[in-house]
Amino acid sequence: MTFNIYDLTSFNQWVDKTLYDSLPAFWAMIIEMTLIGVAFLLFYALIGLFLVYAERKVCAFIQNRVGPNRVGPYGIFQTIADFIKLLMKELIPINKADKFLFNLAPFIVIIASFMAIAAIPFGLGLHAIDFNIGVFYVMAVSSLGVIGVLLAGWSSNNKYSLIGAMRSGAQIVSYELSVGLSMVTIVILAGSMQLSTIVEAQRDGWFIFTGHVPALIAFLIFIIASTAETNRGPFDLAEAESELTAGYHTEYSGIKFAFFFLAEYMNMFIVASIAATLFWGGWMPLHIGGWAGFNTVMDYIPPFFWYMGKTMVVIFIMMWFKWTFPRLRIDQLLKLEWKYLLPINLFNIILMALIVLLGWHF
Amino acid sequence: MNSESLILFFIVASVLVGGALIFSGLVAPRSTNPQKSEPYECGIPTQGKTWLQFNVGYYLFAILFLVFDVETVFLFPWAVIMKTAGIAAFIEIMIFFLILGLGLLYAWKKHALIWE
Amino acid sequence: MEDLFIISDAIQEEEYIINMGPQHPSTHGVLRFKVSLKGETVLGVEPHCGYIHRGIEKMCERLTYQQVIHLTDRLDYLSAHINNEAVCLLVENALQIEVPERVKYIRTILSELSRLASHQLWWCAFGMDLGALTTYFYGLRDREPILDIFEETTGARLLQSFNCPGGLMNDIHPNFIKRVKDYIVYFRKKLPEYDELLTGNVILQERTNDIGFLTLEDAISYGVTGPSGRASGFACDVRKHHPYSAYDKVEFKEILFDKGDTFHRYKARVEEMWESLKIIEQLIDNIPEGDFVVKMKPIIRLPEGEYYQRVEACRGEFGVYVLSTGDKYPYRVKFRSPNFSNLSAINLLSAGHKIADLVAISGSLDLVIPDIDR
Amino acid sequence: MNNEQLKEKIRSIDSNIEITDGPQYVTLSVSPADLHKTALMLKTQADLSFDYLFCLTGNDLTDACSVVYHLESFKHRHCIVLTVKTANRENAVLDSVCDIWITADFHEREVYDLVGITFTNHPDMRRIFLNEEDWVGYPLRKDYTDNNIVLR
Amino acid sequence: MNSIITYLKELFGGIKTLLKGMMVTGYYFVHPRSIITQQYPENRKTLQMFDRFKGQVSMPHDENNLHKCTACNICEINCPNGSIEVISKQVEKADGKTKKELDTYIYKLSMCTFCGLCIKVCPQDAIVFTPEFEHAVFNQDKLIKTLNKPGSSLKEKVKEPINII
Repeated sequence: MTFNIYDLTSFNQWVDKTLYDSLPAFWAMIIEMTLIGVAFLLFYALIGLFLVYAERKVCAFIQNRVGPNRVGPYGIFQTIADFIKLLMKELIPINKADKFLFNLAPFIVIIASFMAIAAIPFGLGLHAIDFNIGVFYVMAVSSLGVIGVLLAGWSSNNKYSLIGAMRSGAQIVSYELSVGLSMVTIVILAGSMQLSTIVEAQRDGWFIFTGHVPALIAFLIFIIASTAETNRGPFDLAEAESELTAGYHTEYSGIKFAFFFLAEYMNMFIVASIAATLFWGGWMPLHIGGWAGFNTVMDYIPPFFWYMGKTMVVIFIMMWFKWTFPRLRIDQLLKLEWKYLLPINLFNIILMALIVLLGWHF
Repeated sequence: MNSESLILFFIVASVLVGGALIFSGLVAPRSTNPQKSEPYECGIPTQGKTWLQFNVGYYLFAILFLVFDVETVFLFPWAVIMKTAGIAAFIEIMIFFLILGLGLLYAWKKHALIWE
Repeated sequence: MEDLFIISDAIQEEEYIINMGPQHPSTHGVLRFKVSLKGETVLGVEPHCGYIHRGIEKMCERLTYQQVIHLTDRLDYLSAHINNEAVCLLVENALQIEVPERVKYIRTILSELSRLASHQLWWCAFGMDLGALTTYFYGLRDREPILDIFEETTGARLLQSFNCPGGLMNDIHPNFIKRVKDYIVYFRKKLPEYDELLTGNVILQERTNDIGFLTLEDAISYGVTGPSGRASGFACDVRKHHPYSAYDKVEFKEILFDKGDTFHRYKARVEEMWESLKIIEQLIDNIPEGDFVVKMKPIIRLPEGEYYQRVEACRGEFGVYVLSTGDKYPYRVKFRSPNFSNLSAINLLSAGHKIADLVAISGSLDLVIPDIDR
Repeated sequence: MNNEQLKEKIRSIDSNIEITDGPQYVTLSVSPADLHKTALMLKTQADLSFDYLFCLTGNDLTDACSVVYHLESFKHRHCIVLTVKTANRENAVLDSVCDIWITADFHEREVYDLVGITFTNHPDMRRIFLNEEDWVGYPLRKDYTDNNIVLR
Repeated sequence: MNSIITYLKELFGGIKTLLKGMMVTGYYFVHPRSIITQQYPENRKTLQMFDRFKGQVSMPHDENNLHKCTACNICEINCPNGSIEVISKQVEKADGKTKKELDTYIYKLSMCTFCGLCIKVCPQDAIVFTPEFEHAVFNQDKLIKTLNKPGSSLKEKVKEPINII
């Protein structure tokens, strides 16, 4: 196997070692933590701002429009301007709203998405925490966000919000299953639940290629289910602006609304990066068996770019969904899950297990 | 990094939200108006109680979800050792699947999968 | 144990009342639906209208017949030209004036163009009601050239006021025929896209099929006309059954379905766009030469009596009733607006469906609120 | 059926109905007491079957109020106009026809709202456009005055 | 068995229709030339309105500051909204006759519905529609316009007003 030129493990270890050598253990830990915290915070904010901009541009091009083009060249500072505007806007208190839960909801959605990011391997050795049950952890944390949505809708003292929250509840209990089961399919193939090991297992070929049809089906199901889990169109029933005006965040204003908005995009980023990690080999470059020269060239592209590129492709597909399809109705949403995705998923797992048992995978 | 450092992420996210809320509370204008803080209902004052009882349908789906989610939890350990455990574990999990599949079929036939 | 999955009515929920409108994205204007719900199921809908009632009928009593025309624009602003035409036809028929063939042809072409523009706007708004936001821009994109044609010839994009008793305010612009022909070629290419994007889409089919049934008897009894009525098999096309202007000279099909659900109301409008294209195609090459207006007396006085003129507006049958006492002002003017009757069926259509279906049903009825409130 | 045949047919059924020729349609005039009976006859008679009420207009004739019903038959494609004059103007009362043609439900509410004719047996006789609680008077009456009206 | 076939048929048929829709939007995404949006304030200089566009009523004056309005009031009578007010004055001519002449032609843009009746009935073609469309002002009073320019007077040799009432 080719030597990976962008291995960051030694760099991490070096930083760790220098800090602990030169400072007392407690302070070293504090500094290290702060560094990581600030780095992730910056990354989080940048990705959020970029995704909002990307969504606006993508939908504009799909709709024969130009999109934001006034603030900065091609409007790239538009989202920053929007963020500043939202920060300066008035926070309107709502009569008879449950104040505590109303304010708690944005915390929950942001914390859930921020904690999920911790486990994502951005490159070789470039991850905050490498759990041995990484898949499990991501599943658990990313579904926490919906508690925030439920709280937001429930505490707003608004009928539209409540209906939106109820829809969101029904949606999450259904689509959580499909996300989990399609992950099981990949875990069978990889034989591990550690995200870094799963990526490593795809060194010779991404699972979407080596896993035959079951991996492809699992990928499709994962994309559909995770789109639903992040409350994005065509599954955006919880906000459904033509029915419920703005659904669960109708009563949120200013920066509190901005957090829901940001969390939606970050959740999209998280599920897209999980999809890229599980199915498209994470930060692994594209290798084609036998083409040594091609493979070497591919290796020179840094893994972080590979990773981001794959994630962006998945995100683009999700945006493409949103700007093409009409919204489903709540009973159709559940019908899709329980009558289509779940049986297909169960069948798919058996198929994958058989393939692995018989050694048909590459 | 070890998994205890998850607390770090928790704290950083809380600081992000809390800090932004506090900052916004400082810089944002404030003007009170009795109509402004009314919940939005298309310009008409809300009639009756906002909080209502949940539909029974939610309860049914929650039960179904519980059944299948527990199943997923059972599936993960099997999935990890699938390659080493081999055919015996496969047959055992098939029986497990069969029972669950029958359960799903039963619910299907009983029209429990239709949202009311 | 048997009853585990049977949802019992033992827990009686309170009636949950939600106001949709007057400030709601899906009512397309200031209409208010008072919806009572059980869970997500609609038990009943009570429309409250009148938020933009301007008393146009009262205003007309103080205006001459020429001046009445510009107010009819403001009823159903998407079929402004057709509403104008109704008043003009009424005056012409009452005075027994034969307008030149050229006027008839131009009026018919402009009517069909407004029908196209209106149905395009309906199509994109309907997609938006269902959550497909992109349709809105595609519909508006295709509507833009029609508005340009209107602007070039009549001077206004929406409220044209182009008709006057005895003919038209102006002759057509020299570019008119070429532009219309170009547009037909353009739109024939774009119209199949509508089907690919929305009509065939499985989500739309699921959302609209078997939702909001309107039987033929109900359609007639409620007076639901236009494409909404024809989707139920109610052959109510005034163009066909009581032809006016040049409609007796063209061949077109009256789009009729017998199912009467939301999808067929959708389908009826999409099919009507094809028929409108056909009508325009038949007329555009044969506009006869002649005057664009008949010389009328400056002050029009209708003989004493009652007059009624019906035309096919974009949303159904539009009628003007005039009671004249021989004065230069009408004694009483009544506009029979299609949307008002169509709206009355909303409770029948949406009871028992979900909130999301209510949005789809009210979208498929294609309500224009100024026409309801008048 | 054309207008002549219609006239004959209606005469043969009820000779009391006053029939006049309008510019377009045959016009029947009935008394308020006969209104509902005649309307039901027009709808149910197999040869007439006027099942589509396409316009319902309330007029204020300064000495009385009148309501004009424009009817069409879906089956036979003929039209007819039915007019009825109330006995007095201030307290104008008529029978509702919304059990015959449901569309009359909304239209009669509109007439009640703007012209001030009360329809008996109507299930929901309320104002439809104007505010129920605080609107005084009926705008389409000729003697209606409003300080806010913009006179040309 | 049949139900399984219909189940699969529904599934794949559904996916096919969804892909068809995505093809349409995907086509426009990769064809940025199909963008139809106008960049409005930037294209002010090149923006060409149609000649017949009913922007606002105005009174053309020739190079000698002469207009054609005889103050016959026909437009004022025909306006359905009362947005035109013609104020005339009696002017003594050189030959001793007094003649009615236009003093101020007031046009209330805020009340105008652009029905075009004033222009159609004008016997002298003294007023026309011009295609200005940027009517936004900060004060409503600015929408009340005087159409005749200061110091303008009637062009000679115009047709005599026809009395139509």
